[in-house]
Amino acid sequence: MTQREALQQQAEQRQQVLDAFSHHLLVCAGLGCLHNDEIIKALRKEIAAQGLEQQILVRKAGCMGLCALGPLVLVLPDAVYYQTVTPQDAGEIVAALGKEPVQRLLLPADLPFFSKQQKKVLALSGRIDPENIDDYLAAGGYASAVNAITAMSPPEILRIVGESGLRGRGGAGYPTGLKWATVAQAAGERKYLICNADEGDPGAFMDRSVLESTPHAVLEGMLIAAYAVGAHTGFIYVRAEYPLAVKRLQLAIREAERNRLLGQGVCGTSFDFTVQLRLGAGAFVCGEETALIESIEGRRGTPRPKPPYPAENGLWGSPTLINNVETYANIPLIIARGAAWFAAQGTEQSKGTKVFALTGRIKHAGLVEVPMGMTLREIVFEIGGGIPDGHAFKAVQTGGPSGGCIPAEHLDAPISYESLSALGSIMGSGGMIVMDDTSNMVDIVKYFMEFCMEESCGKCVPCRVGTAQIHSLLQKFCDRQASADDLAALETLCDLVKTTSLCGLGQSAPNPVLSTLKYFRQEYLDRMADPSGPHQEGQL
Amino acid sequence: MPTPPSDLHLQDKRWETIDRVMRRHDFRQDALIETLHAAQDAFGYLDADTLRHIAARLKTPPSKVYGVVTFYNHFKTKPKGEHTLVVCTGTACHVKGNDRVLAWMEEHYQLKPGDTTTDNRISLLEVRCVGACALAPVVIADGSIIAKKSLAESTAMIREWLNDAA
Amino acid sequence: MTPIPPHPPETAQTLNLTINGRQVSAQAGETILEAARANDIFIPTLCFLEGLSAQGSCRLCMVEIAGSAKLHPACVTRIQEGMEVTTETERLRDYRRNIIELLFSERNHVCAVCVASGHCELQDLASELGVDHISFPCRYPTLAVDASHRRFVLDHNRCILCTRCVRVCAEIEGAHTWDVKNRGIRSLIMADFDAPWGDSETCTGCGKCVHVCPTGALFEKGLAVAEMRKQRPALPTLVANRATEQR
Amino acid sequence: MKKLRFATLWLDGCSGCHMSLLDLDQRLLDLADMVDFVYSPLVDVKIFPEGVDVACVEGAVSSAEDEEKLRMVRRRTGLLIALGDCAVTGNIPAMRNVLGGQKILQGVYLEREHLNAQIPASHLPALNEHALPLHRFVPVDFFIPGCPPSADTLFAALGALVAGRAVDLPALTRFGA
Repeated sequence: MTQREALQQQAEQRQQVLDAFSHHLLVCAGLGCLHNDEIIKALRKEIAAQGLEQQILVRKAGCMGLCALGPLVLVLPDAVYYQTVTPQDAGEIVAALGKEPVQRLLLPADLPFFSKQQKKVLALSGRIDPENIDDYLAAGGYASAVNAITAMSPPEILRIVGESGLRGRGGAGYPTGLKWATVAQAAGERKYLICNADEGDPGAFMDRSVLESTPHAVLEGMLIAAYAVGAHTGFIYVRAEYPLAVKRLQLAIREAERNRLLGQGVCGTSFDFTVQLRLGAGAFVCGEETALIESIEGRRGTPRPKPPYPAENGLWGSPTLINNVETYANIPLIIARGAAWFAAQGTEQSKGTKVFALTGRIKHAGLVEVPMGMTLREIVFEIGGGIPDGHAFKAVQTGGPSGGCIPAEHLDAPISYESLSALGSIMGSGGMIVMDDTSNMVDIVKYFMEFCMEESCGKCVPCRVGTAQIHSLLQKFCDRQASADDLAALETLCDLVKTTSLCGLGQSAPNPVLSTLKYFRQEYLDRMADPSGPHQEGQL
Repeated sequence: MPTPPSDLHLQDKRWETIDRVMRRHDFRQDALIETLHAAQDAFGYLDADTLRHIAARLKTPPSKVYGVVTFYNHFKTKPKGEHTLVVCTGTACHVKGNDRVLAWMEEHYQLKPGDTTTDNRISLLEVRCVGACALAPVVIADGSIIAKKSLAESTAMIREWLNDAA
Repeated sequence: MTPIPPHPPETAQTLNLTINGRQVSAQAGETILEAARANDIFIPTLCFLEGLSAQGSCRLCMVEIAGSAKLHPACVTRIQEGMEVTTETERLRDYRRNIIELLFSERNHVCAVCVASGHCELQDLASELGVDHISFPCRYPTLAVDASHRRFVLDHNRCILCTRCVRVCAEIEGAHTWDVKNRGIRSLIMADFDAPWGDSETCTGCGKCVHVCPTGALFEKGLAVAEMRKQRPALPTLVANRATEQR
Repeated sequence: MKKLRFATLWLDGCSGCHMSLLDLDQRLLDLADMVDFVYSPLVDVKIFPEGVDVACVEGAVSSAEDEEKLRMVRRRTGLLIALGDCAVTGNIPAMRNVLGGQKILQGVYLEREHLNAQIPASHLPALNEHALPLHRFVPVDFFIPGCPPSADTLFAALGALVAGRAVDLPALTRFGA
């Protein structure tokens, strides 16, 4: 029996096991659903007490998205969601199986949070047990990788990824196919693959959730990429602050190795690919690819000037492919369904779907996946349910601490790399933080600048000193001691830091200031020293 | 050359785990960060003797080791208190008021992020986003999450926890 | 640090480019800075020092390249056939001036009482670029002076974190006594495990760091204001000699 | 031609810049041909007059009194020149800024004084927390760095200003020169 057939059989066996149960209770076991382990225990205890172990299966699952109303429990095949479940609800939930659902806990079936989304990357998230490779196999997992490695040539894969129009989901939106082709063509005996899971943007948890929910999808994407570019060693650089993601990745790597999906002779072919984890250590700048490489090499995570790009001269001087978690997670889908299927979603230049972490002053905070081109208004007001407690929307900040703040008048802008950039923001990795009328923009921007200042590696002068200078200027505004000169200096410094900094962190650090100077200038003016009052400039 | 660390320190069983990590990387210099993780997991923090030993084993210049240790927020060169309160200062938690939790901690317990009480009982730490933004604001007391609470609620819970802990 | 690989001599090929409208030719693999200097075209630099790895961190050598909206650091950007480089524009001058001002504002630079006054690259560049005052508020950090070494002193107040000392010690002397601790605005040069210089177990006392330091941050003891003349060691010669000896 | 009304002011500095002015020697006569000295520590006038054309200010701003004087000079003057490093960058007086005003007073008058240790308070202007350059308080039109700028520099700079010519200051002077 070939490896391919063996995996097929394993998947079928698992499916038979799953099919043997009349009901499945999937409990979200993501970081965001607190006490999920107790809920699982309570459900199992209840089922055992009623002797229903053969009929009802309780499964640990990945993130279901609506973290604001967690812990969530999904009942299959009914596709009923229960919200804010506690262990005490176990009896009622089990009793209601096959009958009327528990109204008290029921999430409305037509909630736009679910109906407006198009889950592709997240399709299996919350539907399978992330700690069980058989669950992933049964859901069709690894079929793309096996097919790619046993039946496709690397150029064929490069062509499909290129034609799909997929762009890097880590922030800059570089065409993935182009990057892969560069690495594939780069001269060098040894090539490396890196998965950037150093999701450092405060307010963003897309990668954490994908890693916690479908770690095998990321491994599968990496495997396909490695085969396509000719890399035999891969690294996943993941934040140490994500212990659950780390644990599930470790487990996933072990299980993939045991099933000969990683290691020597993948799928019985002569292709070798091993994956190792590297833990980040709390430095936002390591999300920048060259800094990440420095960090894997055991050094201070300071970025290197580009060019040379990692695709030509990366880890230990070898051609290196770096993509982020969500980018890799898209690959198995593209291989399975084809470039045309992927390219049919999204906008002309930004194809596919994008996962966003919707947080801040919003009703339905959580993880969402929408096609590119959806408007911010739809995301915030329909999927997100709008602003709670009767407050008014003020701005949505996309792209993490170095993204821009987009005001209400641009809520109808469609989400794409181009449109966000035109609005003075960035796609970033997908953080989306909603602010309402209780937020003061100058305070918020000072918070972002403090973040950038503290996370600046200190290597280049404009970012090291410039962010600190901008931060003190913003402090002057907060203290109502700023002058017109300070406003001018703020603009000069932002331009300097943006234009001359060495890496993306510095180059984008002024974005929050620049976007709020554009859209919320009055808030700066309101916080200047009273020109008729005593001259305060000397006060530092 | 750097002086070898004291033997007493090395007799600690925990060094076996750390040595295993270094061996897995053939004692290459690029194992530094992985080794520091292992050492901090084992000892709770990285003291001078630990760093000396790691530098010697990985044949890495001391200044390079210290440069790495001080670059990354995660590495601590001082022991933590017996109990830790972690305040998430990610954007979502900031927007929802964790800055005021920090101010409250300073006002009521004279603790700033990174500080440990003089009796070594409690440490206050801040982290840049634990990634549980939908639960904002998030405070973690000895590993258990306090989430989605108002300032009054969360400070009351912290006070209770501190009283139990201290 | 990104050591630029040595130019491959066999494939050395002459490329033509223009710098400030002037036709110049240079070897493939050379940087814009090398090509400019070979043709006596001045581009300001601080972190760059011939013989050390280039790291492109001071951002003073940023130049414009036709067809690119971004600015490019001349010290790490390789020339290409037909490249049109501009090293002097009002915009570049403004950015360079601002960067010099940022450096002055970062720490406590008091030229009037500095041993290196008159022989300081930061002071010279301020003059060269017409920086006649510091428009940003100075930060006045409290920083130590390490005079624990028998012959040398490290004054953090005058350090601009160019890391020439770190690189010369690691790459040329091979001691790697120096490195940077902390990060961002809190970065500091330090020896060993943050030891006083005099207690360093790795320092060979060679003094190269002192002489490559562009400011008065590293200097010899016993000198008064303006007396510290830096004698740049001939680093390319050192590198070449060592390569010959080790062959 | 009507002569320019010229003034100089001495704030927190060592008076070295004014010494440079005196160093002009016989060229002082040339200067006197070009301008009228209407106020200066070097002349016997007690009140800074209105309608001054050019004022050179030496020294950093270190006290409330310095601040007040500077603002008054700015109001009454057309062209304000920061003369010398203390006025331009804060220079030596600003070396105390790493400690702050109160700490420096304590250190000097209390901690290192054994006889009758006390901080002089009466009849003295309060020390600001930081000694700062002029442009942190008022707009400055022209900066002449140097510690002190040489007599040649001053003569060239002032001569050019009076004549309305451009002057290449960096060629003449620099910080610390």
